Amino acid sequence: MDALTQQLISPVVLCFLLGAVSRLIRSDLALPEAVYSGLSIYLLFAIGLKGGVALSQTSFTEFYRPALGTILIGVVTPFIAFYAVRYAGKLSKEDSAAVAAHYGSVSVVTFLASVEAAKRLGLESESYLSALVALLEIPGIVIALLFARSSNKNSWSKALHEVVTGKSIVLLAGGMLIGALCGKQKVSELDPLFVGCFKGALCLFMIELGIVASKRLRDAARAGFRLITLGFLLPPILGAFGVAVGLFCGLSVGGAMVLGSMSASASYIAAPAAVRIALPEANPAYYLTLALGITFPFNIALGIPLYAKISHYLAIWL
Amino acid sequence: MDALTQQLISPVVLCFLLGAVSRLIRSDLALPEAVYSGLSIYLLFAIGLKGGVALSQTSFTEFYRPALGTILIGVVTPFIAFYAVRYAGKLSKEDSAAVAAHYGSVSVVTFLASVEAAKRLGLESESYLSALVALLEIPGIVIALLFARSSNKNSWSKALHEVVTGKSIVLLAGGMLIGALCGKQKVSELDPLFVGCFKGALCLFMIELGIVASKRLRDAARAGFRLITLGFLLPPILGAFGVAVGLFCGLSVGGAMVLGSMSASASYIAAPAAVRIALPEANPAYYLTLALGITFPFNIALGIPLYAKISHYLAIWL
Amino acid sequence: MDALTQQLISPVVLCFLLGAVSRLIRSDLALPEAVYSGLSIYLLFAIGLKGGVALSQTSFTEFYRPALGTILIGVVTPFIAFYAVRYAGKLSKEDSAAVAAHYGSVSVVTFLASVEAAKRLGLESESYLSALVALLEIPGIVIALLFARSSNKNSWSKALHEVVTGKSIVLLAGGMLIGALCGKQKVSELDPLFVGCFKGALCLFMIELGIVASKRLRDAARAGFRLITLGFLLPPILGAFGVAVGLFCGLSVGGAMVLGSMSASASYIAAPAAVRIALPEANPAYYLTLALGITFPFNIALGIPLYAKISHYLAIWL
Amino acid sequence: MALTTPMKKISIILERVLKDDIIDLIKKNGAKGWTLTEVNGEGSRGMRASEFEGRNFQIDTIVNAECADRILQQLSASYFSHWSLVVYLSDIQILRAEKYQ
Amino acid sequence: MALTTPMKKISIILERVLKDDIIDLIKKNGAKGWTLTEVNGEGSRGMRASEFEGRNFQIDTIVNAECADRILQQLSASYFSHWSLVVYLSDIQILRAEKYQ
Amino acid sequence: MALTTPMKKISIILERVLKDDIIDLIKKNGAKGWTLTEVNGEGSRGMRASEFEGRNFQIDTIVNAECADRILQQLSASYFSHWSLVVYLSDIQILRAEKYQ
Ligand SMILES: Nc1ncnc2c1ncn2[C@@H]1O[C@H](COP(=O)(O)O)[C@@H](O)[C@H]1O
Ligand SMILES: Nc1ncnc2c1ncn2[C@@H]1O[C@H](COP(=O)(O)O)[C@@H](O)[C@H]1O
Ligand SMILES: Nc1ncnc2c1ncn2[C@@H]1O[C@H](COP(=O)(O)O)[C@@H](O)[C@H]1O
Ligand code: NA
Ligand code: NA
Ligand code: NA
Repeated sequence: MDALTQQLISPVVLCFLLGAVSRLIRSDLALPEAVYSGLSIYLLFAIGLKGGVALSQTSFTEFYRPALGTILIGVVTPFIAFYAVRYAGKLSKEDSAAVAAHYGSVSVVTFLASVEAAKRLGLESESYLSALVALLEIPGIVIALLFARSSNKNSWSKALHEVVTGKSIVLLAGGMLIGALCGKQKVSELDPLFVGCFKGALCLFMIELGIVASKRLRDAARAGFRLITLGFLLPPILGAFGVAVGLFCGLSVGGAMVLGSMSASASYIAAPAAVRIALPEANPAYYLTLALGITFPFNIALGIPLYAKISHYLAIWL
Repeated sequence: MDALTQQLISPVVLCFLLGAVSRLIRSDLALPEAVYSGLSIYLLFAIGLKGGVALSQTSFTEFYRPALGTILIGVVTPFIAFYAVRYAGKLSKEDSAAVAAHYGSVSVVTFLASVEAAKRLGLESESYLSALVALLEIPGIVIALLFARSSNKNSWSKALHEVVTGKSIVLLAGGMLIGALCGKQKVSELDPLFVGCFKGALCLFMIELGIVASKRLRDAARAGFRLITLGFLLPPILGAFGVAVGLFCGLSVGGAMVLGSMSASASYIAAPAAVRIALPEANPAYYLTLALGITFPFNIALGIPLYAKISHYLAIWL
Repeated sequence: MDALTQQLISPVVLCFLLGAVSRLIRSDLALPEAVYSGLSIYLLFAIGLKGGVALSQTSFTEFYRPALGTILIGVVTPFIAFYAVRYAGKLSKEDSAAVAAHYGSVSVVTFLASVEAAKRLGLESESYLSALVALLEIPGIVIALLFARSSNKNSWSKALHEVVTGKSIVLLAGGMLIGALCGKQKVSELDPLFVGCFKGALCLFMIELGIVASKRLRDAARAGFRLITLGFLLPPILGAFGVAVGLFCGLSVGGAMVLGSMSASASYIAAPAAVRIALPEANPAYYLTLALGITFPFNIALGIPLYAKISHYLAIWL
Repeated sequence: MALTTPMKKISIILERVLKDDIIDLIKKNGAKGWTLTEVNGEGSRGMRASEFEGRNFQIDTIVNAECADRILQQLSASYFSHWSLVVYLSDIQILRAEKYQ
Repeated sequence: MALTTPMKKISIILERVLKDDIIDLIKKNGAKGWTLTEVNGEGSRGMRASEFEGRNFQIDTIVNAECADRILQQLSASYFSHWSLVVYLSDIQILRAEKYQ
Repeated sequence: MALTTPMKKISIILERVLKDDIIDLIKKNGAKGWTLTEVNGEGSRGMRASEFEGRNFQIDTIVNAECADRILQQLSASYFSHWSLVVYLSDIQILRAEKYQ
């Protein structure tokens, strides 16, 4: 399975592994909080910029169908996740809603890894896809929170505020606007930092994610066998759904593979903060372990090449 | 007014806006303190290096007149600012001196934005101008503090020490020396970081400045109407003076525009610390609001294209 | 002595000086802790990557002799250092072991400065040398700690764990593995950050090292005259030994010069933490002042050109 | 002797997301100021939502005894069912006590 | 009045390298949690090994009186010969005291 | 029982620019050490000069009662007219008290 080894032997994945292993051997390696947070600002803004420039070169007719498809994913996937976790996983309403909010949203790093993988496999993916990341960040979280609509309206509106004004949305959307307004030429002055250094910065970020995911994985036992199984089953289901939607909306094979990865991924930047506010009763041990400890590494290592295969076969079939 | 839209639709200005807006909608976006401070070290050192390399390629006869002009600006502008704020603004002697120290000094970011703008307008500006930034940092603060010469000699000498050994002067001057000693060729090994990535880094820095300025702007009400008006009137006056001095000293149209922007700008790195030590009675609400909440955004958005126009017309006229 | 001025008038050395001077004039200049630590992660990982790529292009027959030579250095130099400090320096057994652990290990920044210097002198150095840095980090510390084998087995095994899983080894070895597995082509995507920006980042790091070394130097008085003299004498001795070993193992003149610099240098990242754990009775005033206050600046300014000369003459002679 | 007045210091260890709310609460109940420190920690819950997002906060506020009591009661009423705040009081002696009441 | 219980707060200022050990020690002796702050400082030794590696830590742990005594004794026995820990006790009044014993 | 001695802890919240001066002052008046934490905060002044430059500092110093009194008096005399320091005392029980006097 060439796609798989191609995927596994890449700097981004190996850096994730390095972080995970360094945690296992109890190394003191860790990015300082400030650097980690600075890197995440950089990555999000760079993605936004790139998406904005791409949008400024994309016609509306080309863009509106994938955009609608993305919103569809944002609406459907939290339903799938909620009912899977509630009935197959036997979690409480609050915990299920919390998990659904994470799967309804998108992991930016999984998106990036998927774009990388597509390129390595020789598949082109539409460059306006990063604009869809911002689009997919919000509806999933909102819908999921509706499942556990607490009587406490105040905390609910605060959670919404938290998502919409959270730094991930502000940077993605802000970067997109700046990219679209300035256009390719003006933005190209920023390329050495935001394009040239991007992959290297992603590698450093991955080391830290590996460390954090490895911490989470240790907690997996507490989450229970049913839940761990779900952490492995949900991504392929949501991913296949995303790929199908993508192909249906006219995306290329590579683009559908990336959209599938987005759909299959679970947010761990915007969602946790919003969930913590709106659903303080929900147990972080469930949603963080699933999103960060299981689904994220699964997607990075196995999921992405799988969605590539699915996209490949579905594209022939459709 | 083409210069104006050119100026407004640029990544640097839009990033400032992004920061300001994100603050208005109460987003949690903020650069970590350490990253912000690291970026400022990077920017100051990069400017110094560039200035030093330029100096090593500039003859003394070319340089000494603009240098003298810069010192003249450093001496005259704190007087203008002091009397304007003392009599038109009706502030106390201490508060007026504090404000004058800020306007007498220079905002490094305004300088950079102006160099950018000049380039975008197709105007060349002399590359040794960054050497003048270091030159303009000190005299303005010193003279302004003289206005409120406190009986407390000790705190005064400490304030002077604070300016001269403050990180902005050390990095600018140190970078300049290193650039001048090593020369273009040796320094070029550092170009990918200090030249290539410069504009992108400036954009990230601008986001944070937008956030901070927007906080300050909220305090503007407290500063009172008279003072806010002065915050808008001082920059054009000081700017026009700076442009005139620049042209007189033989700078190009672009160079005079940049020198005008430097003259019109108010420091918010070196000055506040020195003022806090030498004039603890002065109210930060006045000087920080003026410098950072009003004059800085004014210059970035409207001032710089204005000084370009002024430089253009004066150059014909002179 | 052309090698010497070449060495002194280089951005890396001048940045070190800038830091040292800024400390002397009591400037508030300092890299934030997080940025300093982030930079060290970046540098170590970049060195590892580079070494890994080089290894993937080096045959075993070419590599095994310099590798054995490096291990030899790792075994012999702590002995020299220990007996020198114990009998000529008259320190206690614990203090001598602590100092020996530092000289037995390697200063990554000295290594980098030496590679730079070799390039500037027109000498090629083998690119797999960075792989040797990781190799030299461990044995020296281990052997040195054996000198003061404390009854406390527990703390000893912890110290070993600290060295082997310390972030410097993890990043160097991890980077190396990733570089070797991915190979030149895949890693080249990371080059703008890890190769292009490397020298600039090293300069910023050097400013901070200058600050820290200058602090240490103030403590030198306390360390006493005998010890300071040793701080100047040990590097040339260990350096000459390293150069000889390098030439013997078939390294080029430049490569032997770099290996000599590694041998002459004293670690201040991995060693201090391990020593603090295994030998809490040892006085940091001795080992840190020697390693960071004396030997490091000596090597950067004078040692490296000296090892170049030695390598030059020995190569003819051998 | 320097003139000090006995006051109470309330220390609250909280998750990042609660910061604005808790500050509102203490100010509404009469606190004239507060000091915030970034901390890490471990307690009854092994895992914290905010761990990934960064550290927790400790907020110290210096108030008089009645005000302290009011704040403690409010905190118990509003947060103790869902959140596991750590809240404790210490006795201190302060200079310029008029600033804090 | 809000229901508070008198407890002890132990504050320990330590070098970075001791962190895991000290946390082990306090947990083994009955502490149910701890809060860690990064600090700088100066004391009897002018120079610290950890200075270059970053800051020191202050660990606060809230325990009852017996537990406090146990921890203090253990710390004295294990660390005071080689390390110069700073260790002190304060009296506090805590809400929800059952969490801490 | 572990042997503790009653001492005073002085806590001072100050602006960045005052750091060196205040440390000088406490050392001149007999403090043998200090611990510094970076903090944020809000008080009587809405706005701080140092906000843009970074956080404030809290300095804790452990001293005996007379020394505490001296430091408090000095601080009041030198800084309270122009600066709005926050200064307070707590009672603590320390191990190895001889280190601090
Ligand atoms: N016994 C304790 N002593 C000191 N700090 C504690 C204690 N228990 C909890 N904490 C702090 O409060 C935070 C939340 O605790 P918990 O809600 O019990 O998980 C922890 O992360 C610690 O910082
Ligand atoms: N008298 C004191 N007051 C407050 N903190 C102290 C005191 N003495 C020592 N410390 C703290 O304890 C650390 C270690 O002190 P030492 O072991 O005496 O060098 C210092 O860096 C300070 O943070
Ligand atoms: N009542 C209070 N409780 C705790 N900290 C305070 C209080 N008042 C002031 N502070 C701290 O002291 C700093 C300066 O206060 P002020 O000078 O009153 O603005 C604030 O930023 C807070 O960190
Ligand atoms: Na998803
Ligand atoms: Na000015
Ligand atoms: Na060595």
